[in-house]
Amino acid sequence: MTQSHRLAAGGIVDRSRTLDFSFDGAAYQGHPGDMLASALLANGVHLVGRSFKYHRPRGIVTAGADEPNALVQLARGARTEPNTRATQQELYQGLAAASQNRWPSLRFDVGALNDVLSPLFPAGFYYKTFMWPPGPRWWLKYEHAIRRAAGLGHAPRNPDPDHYQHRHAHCDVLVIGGGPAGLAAAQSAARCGARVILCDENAAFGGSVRGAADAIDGAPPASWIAACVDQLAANGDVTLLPRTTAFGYYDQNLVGLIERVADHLPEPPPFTPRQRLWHVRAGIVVLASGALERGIAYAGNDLPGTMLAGAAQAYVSRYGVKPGTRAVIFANNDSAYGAALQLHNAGVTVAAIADARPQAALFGDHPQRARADGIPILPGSAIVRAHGRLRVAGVDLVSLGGGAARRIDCDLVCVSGGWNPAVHLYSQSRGKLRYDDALATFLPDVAPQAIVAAGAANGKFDLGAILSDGHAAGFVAAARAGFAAPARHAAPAADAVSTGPLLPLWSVPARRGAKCFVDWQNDVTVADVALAAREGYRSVEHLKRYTTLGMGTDQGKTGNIVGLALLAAELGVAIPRVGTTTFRPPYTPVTLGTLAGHEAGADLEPTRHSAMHDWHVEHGARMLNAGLWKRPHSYPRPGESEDDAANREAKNVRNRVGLVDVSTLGKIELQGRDVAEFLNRVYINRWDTLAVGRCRYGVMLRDDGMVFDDGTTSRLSATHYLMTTTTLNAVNVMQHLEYLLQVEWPELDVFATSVTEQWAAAALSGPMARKVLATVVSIDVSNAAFPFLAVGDCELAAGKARIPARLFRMSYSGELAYEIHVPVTHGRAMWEAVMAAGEPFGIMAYGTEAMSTLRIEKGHVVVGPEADGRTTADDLGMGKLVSSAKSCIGKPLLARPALTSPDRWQLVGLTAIDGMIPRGGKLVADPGQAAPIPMLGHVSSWCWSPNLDASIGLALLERGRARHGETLWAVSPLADARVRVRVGPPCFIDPEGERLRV
Amino acid sequence: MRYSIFSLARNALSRHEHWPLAWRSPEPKRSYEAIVVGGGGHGLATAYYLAKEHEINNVAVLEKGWLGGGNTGRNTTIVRSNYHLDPNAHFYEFSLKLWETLSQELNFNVMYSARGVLNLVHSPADMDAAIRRGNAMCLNGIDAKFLSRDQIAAWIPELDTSSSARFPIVGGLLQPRGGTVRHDAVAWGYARAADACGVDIIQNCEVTGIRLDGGAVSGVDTTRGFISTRKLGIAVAGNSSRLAAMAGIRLPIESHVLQAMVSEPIKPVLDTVVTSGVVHFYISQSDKGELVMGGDLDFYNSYAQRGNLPALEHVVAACLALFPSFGRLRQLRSWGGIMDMTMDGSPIIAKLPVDGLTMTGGWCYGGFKATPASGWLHAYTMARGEPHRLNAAFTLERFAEGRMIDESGTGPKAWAH
Amino acid sequence: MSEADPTTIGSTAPGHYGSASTALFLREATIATAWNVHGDAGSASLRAEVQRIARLVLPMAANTTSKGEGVTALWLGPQSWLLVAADAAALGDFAGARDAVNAAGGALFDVSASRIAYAVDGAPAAAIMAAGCPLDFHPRHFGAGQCRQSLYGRVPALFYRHREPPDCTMLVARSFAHDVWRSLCTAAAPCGYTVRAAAPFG
Amino acid sequence: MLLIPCPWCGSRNQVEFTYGGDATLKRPPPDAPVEAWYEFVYLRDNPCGPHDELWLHSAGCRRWLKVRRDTRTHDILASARPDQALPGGEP
Repeated sequence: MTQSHRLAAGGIVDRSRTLDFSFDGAAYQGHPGDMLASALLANGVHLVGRSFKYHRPRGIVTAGADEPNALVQLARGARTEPNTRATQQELYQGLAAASQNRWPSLRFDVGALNDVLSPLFPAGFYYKTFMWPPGPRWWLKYEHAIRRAAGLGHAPRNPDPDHYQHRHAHCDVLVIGGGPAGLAAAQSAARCGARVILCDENAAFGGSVRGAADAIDGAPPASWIAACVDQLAANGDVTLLPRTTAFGYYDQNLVGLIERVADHLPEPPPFTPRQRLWHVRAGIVVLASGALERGIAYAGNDLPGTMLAGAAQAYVSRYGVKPGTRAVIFANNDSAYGAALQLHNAGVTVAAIADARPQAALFGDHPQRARADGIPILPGSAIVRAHGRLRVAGVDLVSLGGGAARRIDCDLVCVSGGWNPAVHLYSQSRGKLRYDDALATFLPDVAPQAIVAAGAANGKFDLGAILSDGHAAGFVAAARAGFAAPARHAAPAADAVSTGPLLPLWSVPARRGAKCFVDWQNDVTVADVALAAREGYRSVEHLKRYTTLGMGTDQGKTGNIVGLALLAAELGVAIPRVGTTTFRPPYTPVTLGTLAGHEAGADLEPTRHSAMHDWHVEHGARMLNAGLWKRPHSYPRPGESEDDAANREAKNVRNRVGLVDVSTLGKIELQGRDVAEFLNRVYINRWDTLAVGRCRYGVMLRDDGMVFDDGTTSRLSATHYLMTTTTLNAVNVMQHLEYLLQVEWPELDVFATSVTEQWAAAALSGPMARKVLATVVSIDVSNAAFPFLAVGDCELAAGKARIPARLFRMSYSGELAYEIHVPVTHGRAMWEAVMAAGEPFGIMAYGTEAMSTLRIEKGHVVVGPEADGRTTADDLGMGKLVSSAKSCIGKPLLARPALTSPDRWQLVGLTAIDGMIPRGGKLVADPGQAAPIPMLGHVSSWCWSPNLDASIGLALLERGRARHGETLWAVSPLADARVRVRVGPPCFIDPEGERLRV
Repeated sequence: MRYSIFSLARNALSRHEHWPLAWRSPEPKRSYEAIVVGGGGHGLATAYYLAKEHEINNVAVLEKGWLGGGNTGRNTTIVRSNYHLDPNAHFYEFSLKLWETLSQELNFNVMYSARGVLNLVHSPADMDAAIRRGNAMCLNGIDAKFLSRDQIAAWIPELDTSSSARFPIVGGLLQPRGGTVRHDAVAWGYARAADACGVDIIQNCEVTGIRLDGGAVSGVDTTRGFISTRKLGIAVAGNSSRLAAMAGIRLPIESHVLQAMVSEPIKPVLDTVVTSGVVHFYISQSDKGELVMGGDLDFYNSYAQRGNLPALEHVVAACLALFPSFGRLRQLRSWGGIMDMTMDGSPIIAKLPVDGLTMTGGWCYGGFKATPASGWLHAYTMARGEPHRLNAAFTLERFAEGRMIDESGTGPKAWAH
Repeated sequence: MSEADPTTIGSTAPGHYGSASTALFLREATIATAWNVHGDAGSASLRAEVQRIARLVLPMAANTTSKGEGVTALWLGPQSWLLVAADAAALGDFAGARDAVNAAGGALFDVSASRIAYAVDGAPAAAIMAAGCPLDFHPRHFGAGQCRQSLYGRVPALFYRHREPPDCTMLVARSFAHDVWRSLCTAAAPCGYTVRAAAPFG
Repeated sequence: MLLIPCPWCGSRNQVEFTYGGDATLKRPPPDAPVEAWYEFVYLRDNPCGPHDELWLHSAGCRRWLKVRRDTRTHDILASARPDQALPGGEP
């Protein structure tokens, strides 16, 4: 394939190498340095997509991030991605792209019927129809069709094979944009000794002057750029980030950057992330993000072959591509003359420059040069209409003073309505904008954060002015970051160019019904803006939302200000009165994978493993999440179900002995003279009576009186205590204690530290527990020597090793039980030693499911199902624990009337009379009523008790303690289950607690 | 002019040059029978129902900016009534019933799309809670279904339903009638309908003070002068504390920022609403094709309507944990809204301790779906001077009495709900 | 030899992983004893007691460390320090030391097994740290002898530079060790890294 | 992304901190009337503007601190130890 529109010379593409690529299945060639868009243009391809609403044929309009039309689906297997801007996608060997939003083909798209029917589809038409017949079913049917017509590309269907990274960075000066202003700023800031990060969204620095004809310091821009980049790269305190877009400006000068590490390659090299998100904390930001050109609305201004003038210029100068053969330029300012000259020099016939301005305004250097080159200039004229079907074929020009239209044939229309500084990040930083009448655009004004704008982003459009503005901004930024300027250094210089004024022109009046587009991607027309104003959608935000102006993937970079100006004209007010919509991150769309970074998929949250984790896995445990921890649910044997395993394990604890990993419980050590007083204040029960070597169960409340957490606290020495918390609340309880000690009661002499990570812990439970333990520990564990609630240090024999251990006689299962704590590094050795010692006694490891069964049989409440944040200690049957001798956190508000009502839901035990208590069941008196059926309570926990051979549960029940003996229904409409249950006390086994005291 | 396919076709013939204003922009009168502060969905609905249900037509809605510019235009458009506790369940179900007929009621297509709301369940404990809630819904006469992991995998193949997921999906609670509503249309539809009933909607009119006379409301000072009234309703969620403070009232509310975002538009890939409490995430696909998603608060008091990266990154990470194929899609826009976070996570729709003053607010994350019922009940309370059965529990006094409606059980930490 | 199989990224076995460069080294730094001292920094008796036990002067300035014979003291907070020794003999009996510190008005907690330490060295070390940690690792801001607590990913971590940058040691809670090591290795893989055998802390 | 000046550790990224809410609340004595507790536990000034609030440097020195932050802009105006007054006293 020949590149029919490639120029023989010029630009930064490497003509010595060719790259093969395809678009909609057709094979083409381009060169390294090409964007997909430039390569398509080099092959004479203009038609690249269909618009969102009317499915109108569309071509490449811009040469950068502002592209509204040239969105393609990149097809590379699982690496396919929709809506990629062809203007920013670097060409690589084998790139395969497809057009979007068309069927069956780009040239013949059935959806274009919408364009024919467009009179029925003005802005917001959907709010006025699709309401008949009544009922939600019908809208779902309409919506189904609407949704299929909308959208652009297709989402990948397979998991993203690439990975993404985050990186934190700190600098004194962050320079956003590596064009002439940004390079000059980075250079001067670095010269002051500042740590500088310079980022640019392109693969190479230099911005608009890459390949340009101007001279900097008397040399071609390319050599100045190269020298500047080399100098910066050699400075160890400068980080250069090409292919990196600053997308968001957050508080305290945190700027988010996206580095496209590998998007210019078919796939990332091994181990290389596809993209990297930088969190840059900058002392000060120099915003040198350049400016974006805007269009002018006229009939047919969306035909392929229509381009912004600056983009046409860029394709010639940067990529060596001729975007057409016969061009008409339509402009209201001098910048388009640069494009005209460059096209002219590249051999494109410039048939006419229609300039809206009068002759008197055309005194600038570039218009004069164009005139001298013999390019026809038509002052005071405009394009009123473009002709063509899939490509522009000609335009009708009129004199703005009136008169007949005159047709000129062309295959390229270059439009310039003026330039808008890319103030998006300035605005995101909360910087204020001001409207500049001369440039007819918004410029940076004042900013509360440390940011300065430079170059075109600051409203400077002359190269010399851009360079000196950037140069000065770099020094200012370094100085504000605390770096003094070295000896004076001159700014890079460029020849001054004289420029005529801009004449604001937003649209050209068209015949009725002709479509003049303001927003190309979302098909918003001048008439739509007028309709919104007519119907009262007059706030700029209403305009945006009613017409969808600026809500496409380009976020209105080319059209928004045109829409604002047209709204202002409709309302008869000045443009600044209308204001702008809020600029929000991201500046350009950001890949979700990059935002998530490493913390995606299985790494969404870190995973915590106990010291015995590998043992559990090796022994067939099914692991479940408990907060961030993994815990064994049960240890099913081959052929055994999880439920059967849990029942076997639970039964074994009651009959013989079992061992469970309880390392995940929160553990907090407390030391100091006032620990007992502190415990008195945080727990409902009393602590000043706890002896050394003893532990006690305690319940904590929140300030509102509801149960917060429970656990045991042990007194290890006169001044040293160990508190345990639930697994899920470990972090919250620690923060709560630190808050009380540091903020509320700093006078208390208490020091607290979390030791959850220090100790591996296992609970040994069952009638044989003592016999097992006695074989491995160094101390006497008889009932007399080590009674219920005793605590003591000992050594535990693990093979030949002696492990320091701490022993607690406490029970959750209701059986004779001990907790063994050893330093985490000895956790697995301890576990294996106890399992080995227990083998003759029939020991089995048990998981959280058996643990739950055992505690339900005992009526022990759990934070979550029973202590659900709405229950008081009294609701849970622990009212007696609340000491009357002292106050504690949460006690004062327990006096509120609704918390002392006899109608409260209280903890009870349930036994199924027939069938199984349903999971998540609700308690009702009569399940046969019509909805809504009053609910008396709900099943909080339930299990099959292998020890009672019964389906039992715990429940919260209105006036529950007064209902013991009553029969109610436990119902689960979801499972279509209803079971009669008998209400009783919550403890089913050994209510006197004799088994745990033997 | 009544909206229909016929009026649309008729206007097409005249190039849509004869559509009337959807609402007037009147100058404020000196006095109104009732004033509603806040021109969002809740305020406009209040005014509409005052006129429609209670024949109080001499009403003004005062909006400091542009109508629908607060949380009405900043949410993720989800509607549902899948609540566990009775007051919330009955209230939100009433709201859902109003949503079902709202397009016809207002003659404005609000696009109530009953595409289902699926709450994913990630653990046995999570499943207990979800089934308990689903059972409560059924007993309250609200539609609910429990789906197994396999059913979910077949329905939404993009979801990672494998057991190797960080938080494996083990099932889900579905409310089929839940779904989405086009958010802006709600404000505009109520505004147009209220305007048609004679309500004055006054934009760019900020209330700067509330005047009291002998313990009763006598009017409001605004940026456009004093306006007198005896019935003042506050519907400014996000800013409820500021308005209440003008009447000397402190509320059990903190303002927090909640971010939301959309992806670039893509062809249909997700035709229901998927949420997960465990990874703090919710997502749906709009009619334009954008994936609309959100998650947790930024967790500090804020009136700034913009958030920071950590919360946003976590939302996206949660998205990709559930939908690993979405990694190559791009975020198009993100924004923040200001939530009234109450101390029990449930709203306040009630008389305040000043005669003639009422509020609807304290919506936490859930204000959008409440819009019709909030307006209906707020109007009832304003008109009758007493609450309706459906908002009797949502008082300000419930905290002092100990009658919190704490769905999540997280207690008096506003940002935890 | 460059290990190309990404599934081995995260292995703790000595060897080279990831891309070909060898400029980066990871290893575990073993800890025998770690005690957390709490107390009033202004208390002369506490300082004296710690000096007796650990033979060093507690660092009073934020983010700094001090060294004694075989013991390093890291500042954790205005009332909290971590004494770390690679050799168990360097600090001796815990209960006696705790009682002595308690008597001096402070507190002493044995956290010897709580944290695992990973040493990262080589030119890209700061970039590897910056992949997970929001701290500024520039030598001007974080020099030798300094320590800071922050996060690696979502995991709380204590960073310590006992030698000149780029060397940095990171201490994390043991339950997260597996996860953090894998995160470190993933961040290091693009530039390639060598896992070395564990060596004593300090 | 907030940069919070910890009075001990220096300025640190917000991800190291945990929010603790209004710092101006005064815990009533245990025997205070239930109304005082109601106000303490439930009612908030919730200012739109400077807000004195508590943060825990949870991934740093584990100290609670006071921060004065403007809730309109997120500008951080001052920070202090819990036992110190923020400059200018109560907002």
